[in-house]
Order: sequence, then C-alpha cells, then structure tokens
Amino acid sequence: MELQGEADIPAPLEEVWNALQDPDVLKECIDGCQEMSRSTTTDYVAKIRAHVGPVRANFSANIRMVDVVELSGYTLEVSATGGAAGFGKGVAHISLQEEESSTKLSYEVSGIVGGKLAQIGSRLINGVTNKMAAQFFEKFVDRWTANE
Amino acid sequence: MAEHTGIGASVKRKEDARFITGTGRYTDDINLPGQTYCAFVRSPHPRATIRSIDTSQAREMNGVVDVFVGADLAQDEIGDLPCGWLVKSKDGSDMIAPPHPPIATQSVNYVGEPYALVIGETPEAAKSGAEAVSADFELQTAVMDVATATQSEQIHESVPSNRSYDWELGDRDATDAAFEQAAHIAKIDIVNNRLIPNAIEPRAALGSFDPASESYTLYTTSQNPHLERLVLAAFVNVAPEAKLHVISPDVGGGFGSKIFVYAEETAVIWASARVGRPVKWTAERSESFLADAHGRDHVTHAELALSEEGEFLGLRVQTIANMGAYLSTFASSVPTYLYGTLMAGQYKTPAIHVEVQAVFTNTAPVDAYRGAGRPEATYVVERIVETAARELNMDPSELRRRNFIRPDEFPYETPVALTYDTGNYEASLDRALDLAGYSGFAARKAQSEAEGKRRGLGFSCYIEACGLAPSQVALSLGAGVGLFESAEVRVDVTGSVTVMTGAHSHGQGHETTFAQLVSDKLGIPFENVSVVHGDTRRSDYGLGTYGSRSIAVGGSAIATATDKIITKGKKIAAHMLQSEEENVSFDDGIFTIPDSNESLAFGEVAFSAYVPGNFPLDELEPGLSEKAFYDPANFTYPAGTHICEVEIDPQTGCTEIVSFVAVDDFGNVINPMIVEGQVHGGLAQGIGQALLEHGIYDSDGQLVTGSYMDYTMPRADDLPDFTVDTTVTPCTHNPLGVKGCGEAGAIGATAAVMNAMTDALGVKNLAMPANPETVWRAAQGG
Amino acid sequence: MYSFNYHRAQSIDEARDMYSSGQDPVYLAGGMTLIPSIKQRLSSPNEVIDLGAIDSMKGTLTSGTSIRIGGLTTHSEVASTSTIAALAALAGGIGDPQVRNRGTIGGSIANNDPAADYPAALVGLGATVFTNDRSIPADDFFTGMFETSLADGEIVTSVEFPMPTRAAYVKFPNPASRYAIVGVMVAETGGEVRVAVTGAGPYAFRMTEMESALSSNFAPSAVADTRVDHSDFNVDLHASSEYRAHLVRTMAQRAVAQIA
Amino acid sequence: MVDLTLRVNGKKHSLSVEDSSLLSETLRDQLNLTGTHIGCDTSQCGSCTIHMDRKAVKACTVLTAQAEGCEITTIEGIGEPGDLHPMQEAFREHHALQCGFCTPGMIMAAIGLVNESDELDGEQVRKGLDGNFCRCTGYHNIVKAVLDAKQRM
Repeated sequence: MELQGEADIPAPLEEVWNALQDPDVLKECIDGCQEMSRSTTTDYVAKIRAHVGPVRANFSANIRMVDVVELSGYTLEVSATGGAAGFGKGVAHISLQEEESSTKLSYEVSGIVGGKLAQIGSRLINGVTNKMAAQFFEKFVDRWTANE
Repeated sequence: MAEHTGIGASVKRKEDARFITGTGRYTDDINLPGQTYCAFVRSPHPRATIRSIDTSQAREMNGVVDVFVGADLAQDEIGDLPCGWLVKSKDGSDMIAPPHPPIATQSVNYVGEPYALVIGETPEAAKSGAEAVSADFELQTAVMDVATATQSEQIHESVPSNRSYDWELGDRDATDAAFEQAAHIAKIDIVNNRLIPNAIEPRAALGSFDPASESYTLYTTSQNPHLERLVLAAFVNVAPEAKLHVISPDVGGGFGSKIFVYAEETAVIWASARVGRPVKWTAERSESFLADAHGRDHVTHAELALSEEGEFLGLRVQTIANMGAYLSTFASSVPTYLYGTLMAGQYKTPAIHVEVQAVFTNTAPVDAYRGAGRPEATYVVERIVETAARELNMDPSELRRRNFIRPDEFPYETPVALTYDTGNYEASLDRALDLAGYSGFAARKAQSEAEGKRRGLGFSCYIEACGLAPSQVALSLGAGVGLFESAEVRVDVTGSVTVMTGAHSHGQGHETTFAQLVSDKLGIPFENVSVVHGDTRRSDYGLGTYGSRSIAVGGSAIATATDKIITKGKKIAAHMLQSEEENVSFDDGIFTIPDSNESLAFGEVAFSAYVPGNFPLDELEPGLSEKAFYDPANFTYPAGTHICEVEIDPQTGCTEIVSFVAVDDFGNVINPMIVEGQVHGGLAQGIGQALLEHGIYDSDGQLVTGSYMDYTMPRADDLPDFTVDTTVTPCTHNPLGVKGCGEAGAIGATAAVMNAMTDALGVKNLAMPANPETVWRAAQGG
Repeated sequence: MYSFNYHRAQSIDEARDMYSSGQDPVYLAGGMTLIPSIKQRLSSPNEVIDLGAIDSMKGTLTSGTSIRIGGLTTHSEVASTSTIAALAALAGGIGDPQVRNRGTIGGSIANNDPAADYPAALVGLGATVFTNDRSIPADDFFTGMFETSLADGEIVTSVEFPMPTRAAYVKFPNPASRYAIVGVMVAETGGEVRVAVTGAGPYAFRMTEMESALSSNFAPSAVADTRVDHSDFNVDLHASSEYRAHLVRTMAQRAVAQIA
Repeated sequence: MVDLTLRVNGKKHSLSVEDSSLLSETLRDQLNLTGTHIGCDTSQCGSCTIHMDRKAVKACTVLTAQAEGCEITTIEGIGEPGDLHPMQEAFREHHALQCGFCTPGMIMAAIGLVNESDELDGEQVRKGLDGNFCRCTGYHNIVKAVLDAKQRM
C-alpha cells in the first residue's frame, strides 16, 4: 500500500501541530479507534476495531513518533497486532507548512499487512488500507473544514 | 464368460467401493478415546529472531491442556528434521543443511513456521490457546528473491551466501568446445514458477503413546509410512524404530507433499507422551498453504548449440533453485539428480553441462512436487528446442525427429549420467501428430485468425527417469536410504491371497493393479486377492510411493514374491503328485505334470501347504507365504510426445485449450484405465502450472496466494477433454516390463502448453502462469 | 470458530428486536461470506440472528413492469425465476452452484463486496432497495467498499427491478475465486441507458461516458474507445488497474453486442 | 448449546450442539458420517457437499442450527454396495475417482446438477462442477461419469 496527498487546513500551524499530537484527536480520526493514550512523549498505545465487510478484528497498536521536527513534521511508525487476523505495520511521513492563512499538510503513507489477512484477503488489502489511511486525513482535515 | 481381470485389463477398482459410499477411512476420520487436539502457533513474519515466547495467558485458558515450545522438544532431545540426500558442490564440499528444529527455538525463517503448540480439549480450545500465545520478535530483513539470494543478507549462521550447494553435472570443456563449433545458438531465460501441491485432503496426524509397552502409534497422511518411521526414529529421535507404529490409512492425494517428514507429526507424537493422551492435528487449508512443502521455483538460463543442419551439439544450463528456508526431506535431490540428469531429453546431444545453485530464501521449504525435477528439466529442454526450431525456421517436430535417439541405439548412455534402456520416440511422435491432426493445423490457425483469435500448437517430447531406485545408484549419489521395495505374498489356507506391499496407495489404485498382477500370475480370481499397505506393522518394509515407482519397483517385488510362491507350490505339488519338482509345470492356476492326467488346482496346493499331513519336513516346510525385496538395476524411462493446441482471445487474454494429445510409452501396462487416469491427473497439474497456478510471496514475505481465493486451482471448466494413447517398448530390466506412469502428465504438459502459447502469440517467451493479463499484455505487444 | 449465540428470527420485527437488544449482533442470511469469516476467526460476533425462517422475505413477484425479489431469495431461485434474462444470467453466474443454492440477494448487497455481481445489476437496472424502514434507490445504496447506506440493524427486505427494455451482463471472473474481476451490466430502462460496473473499483459505479455514448449510438463501437479513469481502480494479483480498465471497455462492448 | 432434531438420510437425530457448530462438524463428529470431508476453509473445494432439501450445499458453510427442519442427505444416504446410486455406479464405471477424498462431495454435487438440469452436455457439466475441486483425475472421467449417470437417472 502506498498513499500520498496534501490538504489545506484553515488553521494556524501551531494549532494543527498540537492537534497532530493529541491522543483525543488521533482517536477521533482513526476509524474504529476505541482507546488511545500517550505512554511517553512520543509513544501512543491504541485499541482499534477494524471493520471491513464481514471482517471485524481488534488490533492493539503501538504508535511512535520519530524524527520529530517541532512545528514542521514527523514520521509515525505504527505497528498493530490483531490476534488471528495478523498484523499491520505502517509508516506515515507527515509534514506541515505554514501558508498565508492556513497550514498545508502533506503526507506519504506506506504499510504492509501480514498474517491471515494478507494470506486470505490479498485482493482487498490495497483498497482497504488505502481507504483507512485516506479516512484518517479526511477526518483530520474535516475538524476544521466541516462546519464552514 | 468371466470378465478378463488379468494383466492388461481395465478392471474396475476394488478401492472404489468404499470411496463412492463415503466409507473410506482417512486420518481425520479416526478418533481415539481421550483424544486431545493440537494447534500450532505460527510465525506471521518471514524472518525474525525470537527474543521470548509468552505462553502464560494460553495456559490459563479454559480447555487448554498444555502448551509447548521448541525448548521443550529440545529438552527431550528431539532432533532436527533432516534432509535425506547429501549433494556435493563442484569443489567436492558437502551441501550445507542449516539446523531445522521441528518447532523453532532461536529464530523463525518463513511465514507459517511453527514456534509453539497448544494442546486443547477441543480443536477450538487449542486454536483459542494458540491465539493467546505471543512472542517478542526482533524482525529482520527477509530474503525473498531467489535470483539475488546469494547476494542478500545471510539467513542462517552456517550458510554463507545463502547457498546450500553449487553443483554441476556433465563436461564443461566438451560443452564449451561444442558451442565453438555451433552454427546457431539458441538462448532462453525461464522461470519455473512456485507451485503449492494442494492435495485435497489436508495433512493430519494423530499420535498416541501406550505407557504399558512404551510404544507410539502415529496415524498420518504419509505417502511412505516406513520412511516416516525411520526418520522419526533414527534422526528425530522420537522413539526406537520398533516402538513406533506408523499407519497411513486412506490418504487423499499426495503429489509429493506427503512424502516428507514434517514438524507437525513429529510434535504430535512427541506430545502424546508428554500429555499422556492421544493428540490430533488436522491442518486447515490456510495452514496447508503455509506449511506444506512447495514445489518447483527455479530461475534458469539455457543455451543450445546447433549445427547448420539443426543437429544438437551442446547444451548449457544454469539454474538457481529455491530451497525455501530449510532443506526439506528430499529437497536437495530434486534440482540435481532428478533434474540435471534429464537434460539429454530424447536427444543425442553429445555435450551437456548443467550448473545448479541451491539457495535459501525466507519462504516455505521447497521439495518434490509431482514430477520433481523432471518437469523442470523437460521445461528447459523442450522450450529451448522449440525456440531453436523457430529461430531456424524449422518445423519443431522435424527438428526433434532429427535429433532423437533411434530405437537401434539403445541402451543409450547420455552425457548426464543415465543409461536409457529402451524407447521409440518417433513412434510416439508420429502417433501424437496423427491424433492431433497436425497436418490440418495451418487451416485451423487461419480460421481462428479470421475470427480475431490467435491459435498455437506446441510440442513436448519429454523423458523421465523414474521407478525411483536403484539403491546402488542412489546411495552412490548421496541418498540416505535405499530405494528398493518389499513385498509379501501370503496364500491363505483356503487359497485366497493377501499381498503386503510397502508401496502406499493414495489414489494410484494399488489395491486393484497389484491384485490383477497376482491373480494373473497365480491364475486365481481377482476377487480372491487382497492388498494391504500403509501399515509398518503389517508389511515388512517399504520406501513408499513417489517417483512413479510403485509398479516398476513395488510391482516387481510382488511379482518376484509371487514367483517364489509358484516355486514353492511346485514343490508341494510334486510331493502331492509323487513326482519331482522339475516335472511340475504351472499355468493358469493349475499345477500339472505334463504328459500325464495328473493336476492340482492352486487351492488344493494351498490347502495342503497348511495341512501338511505327510510333508517330508526336512525337505519341505509347511505354509505358503513368500517375501521379496526388489531392487532394480536401473531407472525406468517413460517417454512420450504431448501436443497442445490453444486458442487465445487477444481482447481479454483468455486461453482455451482446444486440444491436448498425450502419447506415452510406459512399457507394459497392467491396467489401462488406471494408467489413463494417472495421465489425465498429471496433465491437469502440468496445465495448471502453465496457465493457472502460482505461489506468490510479496516482497515483505507474506504468502499472498494463501487460499483458494487467490491460488488458482484447476477446475473442470479450465480443462479440456484429453486425447491419450500409448506406445509400448517394454522396460528391459524388470520382470514386468513396466515403466510407471504417475508423473508423465505433469512432466510433459507444461512445456507443450507454453510452446503452444508462445506460438499463438508469436513471442519468444512468456511467464508462467500465463494468466489472462500476462497473455493480454503479450498479445498487445506481440 | 469463536462461540456465539444463535437466534432464529421468525419475523422481521423479531429480528430487529433481537438485533437491538444484542451485544455485537450480526444478521445471517445465506451466510456465504459471514460463515467463512467467522470460521477463519476473522469475525467474532456475539449474537448471530438467522433470518432464514422469515418466509415473507423469500420469492419473486413479477408484474408487467417490474420484478420484486425478496431479500432472502437465493441466487439459484433468481436464476431460474427472473423474467429479466440478464438478471437471471447474472445470478446464475455467481460463485458456484452450491453457493447459489444458499447465498441470497439481500445478503449479497448488504455485504457489498467490491467484486460481487449483484451491485452491478442493481445499479445497472436502476433497482430500488426496500428495507424494513424505507426504500433506497440503488444509485444511493452502495456507498463504499463493503459500505452501504443501510443503518445499523436495518434489513434489506426486497429489491425491485423495473423491467428493462433490454439488458445484458458480462463478467470477467477471477480465475481463482470466481468473483468478478470486472462485470458490466448494460441496460436500457425507463428510456435511459445505464452502464454499471462491478469489480473494478471499491464498489459498483456507473460509467456515465458510456451511457451517453450509447444513448446516441447503441452499438459496441460506441464504447470501444471510452476513456476509463482507473486511478482509483482495484489492484490485486490477478489484474492491474490498467487491465481492469481495458476489461471494462471489453465487457461493455460484449454486453452491448448481446442486445444491440 | 442448541437442542435440535436433524433429519439425516431419512433418520431423525435429537442432538445438542454448540450454537456455532457447523453442519459438517455435526455430521462428522456427532453422527459419525465421515464421508463428508473437509478440504478447505474458504468454502471453495466442495468436498463437504451434501444435500439440504435436495439442493447441493457446502456443509462447511451451514450452521447446524440452520439445518433444523431440512431433509439432509449425505453420501452415506444415497446408496450402498449392492444398491448403488446411478451416480456412484457411473463414477466407478468411468474411473472418475482416484484418492477418493473429493469423491463424496463431487458425487453429491453431480447429483444436484443432474437433478436440476433437463439437458446436459460436457461443457455444462464442467461449469456445473465449478464448486468442486479434484486434484487427481483432471476431471476428464468425472465429466464422462456425470453424463453417463444422467442417462441412467
């Protein structure tokens, strides 16, 4: 899976930056996220209930922020295990750039899925993972644009 | 008049009665009192170091009886799974076989490798327990590409460059010299795709331990129960051989994948003693995909040197063979002695040089799959011969004919270590050309083109060395076991006969063919002969069923034992008729003294053998039961011509096989119906490789064709009606003149299909499987 | 298989009640997707509510202008009773005979597998989905990969297909699973031409360019060169997005050829 | 647990099964009808094919509880040695089986196909057996057997 995109967020850089580190915001934007908490300044643990058609799998995820450049960007390393379903691993490069009256968010996401999901659902994996990643950024951007 | 049931008759099968009524008895149908169930915890990662394994949560779960890890087996001194064939590299050094613990201890090296097992009261409890086991893995980069494996990160500490061996066969200098003389050199790069055997019955094992006798019984889906017992006893150290009873009941297909000794049956039988209860494991299909040995997976470059007139002068082959993560039971022999030795094909190529590097990758172990080495060899030879014919603008059948070994040239010694005993390759080619309507092909092609389709025809003139044996040859080439076969023919008091054979039947119809053979030789009704196989306590020994060896080796053992019965019968008859043994003749079930009125039916002699009222006991023992161990002098060499005709829809890339002709020489045939069935099944697998089947790992090491949603199994509507026929040159060195037929279809078909596909598309090469998108792209570009 | 509680609902209302009072419930219609998913331990509902006994949701009602098919009607029943030949052919080509004997139209569309056949029929023929609460035009029913506009607990009770003037469905099956790599339904119905595609994207969609081309010239050649944007198409082992785009054109031409 | 009555091969069985038990499991484990085989976990191979109310279905994809009230027929219920079903006869006659593992499901699917078809040719038989894998025979003889049985049934 490979996904990239960018969005203009009508909010100041600092606000967007803070939102990107806020476990509550992250929880809200990750589809199926049931719990999200920060364990260190750069580490989060989450419980995510992935729901794709008939498949419903509970994943425990560890999320770590690396290469953090304050107010500019970071890389998220996500690793999730879902019992019988298998595991998922992903890397998201996120960068912010201050624009005149908004903040430009750019992202590049790549990931792999392993275990039974990969073995049995290979026809769907690309579509599903892309959708999940795209949804995250959509929801994130929607926080500022939805009510306009 | 009684139905002819002897040699050469298409007798309906004895075994069918139970299979068509649902009363067959497969391993998973067997249950023992107090039985528990085993689930394996398998690695989701292709390569990782195991830092720790946490079994605590699983142990606490309802219905979980026990949880074991590799260290528990090691503690009981359970050994590694061995590879039974030692191949040497060019420089004389031994192949490197990395340690292969049945349950991983330090590291995991392919997705699906077991690292723990959970024993549960029910299958569901075991599976839930398995889900609760977790491991702390340190992930490492997986080696996934066979072509670059030797330059990739080293997987096993003991295996530099991930290379098990670097082997060669043939004369390099002579071959180089031949190429210098060449008027034309044809070259080809081909990939022999990875296949997943997919016997429809998943593997299963049920182990039990009897503390009173300190002995173990293992029911398992094995093609060779004696070999299973030998390996588990001698190498894996489960128990002494005499304390191990292995039973392979009805087995639902093997195709090679059930030859090998695997982690699962090893763990199950060991665990049965640890938990003090029988332990059963039945693979789910998703497990089979991950954990059965896969097949093929070669990358090859080949070159053929030809003279101006199209004479083959020399053949050069370089192959990299994927072994997967470990060396499976016979893995090392497949791309070497079952592959390189077949590079002469049906041709008088005077100089051949083959080089094979066997490399490790982070994938499931690769071992024999129907044909084992010989389909790969045939694919190389027949694809390059076809390529040469096209480049030289010659009729491909004529180029082959020009280079065939002729009937008067047998025995023929090839430059790659084999001596073909007999054959008549032109006879099968001619018959196949006739059946395929070759002369009308051009008109059919024109017709297809007028309809916007592409039509192609491809040949494959294959040869195989099978009837796997002879022990002397195999042992000298590195085999760890002999390859003879045993038989016992027991005549019962009432004249019925029980035949014990070491050749297990899992679809091949031994219960019928072997009974035909014995009833024919003894002149007794076919119904009176019962064949017993698959039980180490009931037959003496056996090396099992693979390499198309059952009739040639197992059948010959039975024939030899039956001859001994006749000899003993003559002795008894001579005594009963008060004559000399030399005066007794035996024919069609009757012992007679020629030129006299005196005769005895076989049943009378049998009865007398067990009611020896006045036997001269110092000269004549009571009883009528004989054994034989048969070890042939040579391989057998079935050969034939397959012709495939395809029609392609260039709009979609869909291929239809419009005709498939197979003319095979199996020597003498005991049951033509069964032989035809074997050919059909082999063809389906060969065609499957060419057009449908592919085991694919993604670059992250996940098996993405891990279910029937993505691994394309040939279905009825993927395949045509087949046209099959035989020609006969009897094998010269076994008592039956038979050669074996189990693998021919799979060996010959693939090249015929791909030669037809490339012919239709007008391209030199096409990747397998030639699925619709591949074909569509070739049709656009070609 | 994880354990769950099985309930057999005798009526739609009872099913709804069971659903709303249950923890993590699912409906079971034919079970052709749900049961394998549970078996594989990829799904673990607590309550499985079997709709199979609700006879009012079974069978086909044909009038002069439309066919109404109960949500629990099996594919094989549709194949043998549908008076819309293209719909019968589509139903008769789903999965395999055993699947067609169990799988239902309601179950299939509620699941909305991106490669299922029925969504192309609903969208292509301009069907209406009836639920226990409301009716939904097919164009609004399918909303994403495995997503529909059904509310939580809502049940597809029937689907109504207007009788088309002409219609044909042509499918390019996945060689392994026999799902659609691409399936195209072309129909002229209620005076308009509709072209619906399944298998190619995340869910069934209409090819409006083809529709307008066919409106002026109902011939295979009209869709032969239609540009098919495949940037959001599915990609898997069996077909790239580019090949799927080509198949959309090819299947569309073949469907048109059947009825032109 | 669910208490239910199953009608299998003309006999009634009163059983108590797990809510989640599959019909294939109940047939094999509780009724000892082991002719219904399990060859896959994605409902494709067809080895477990039986009849529910005369229709071929895959017993691995039916909950036991769903089968209550249905007439279930398994391979053990269609004929026996000496009184074989014409399809069983034809399979033997035409050597349409080798290892025998897919055979019960294949026979049940074939009977279902013949029951539901007025006319059958080779191509229709091949299509009609889409739900069943055989790895041994290459299907050639299975097609012959089904066409022959069609004449006899």
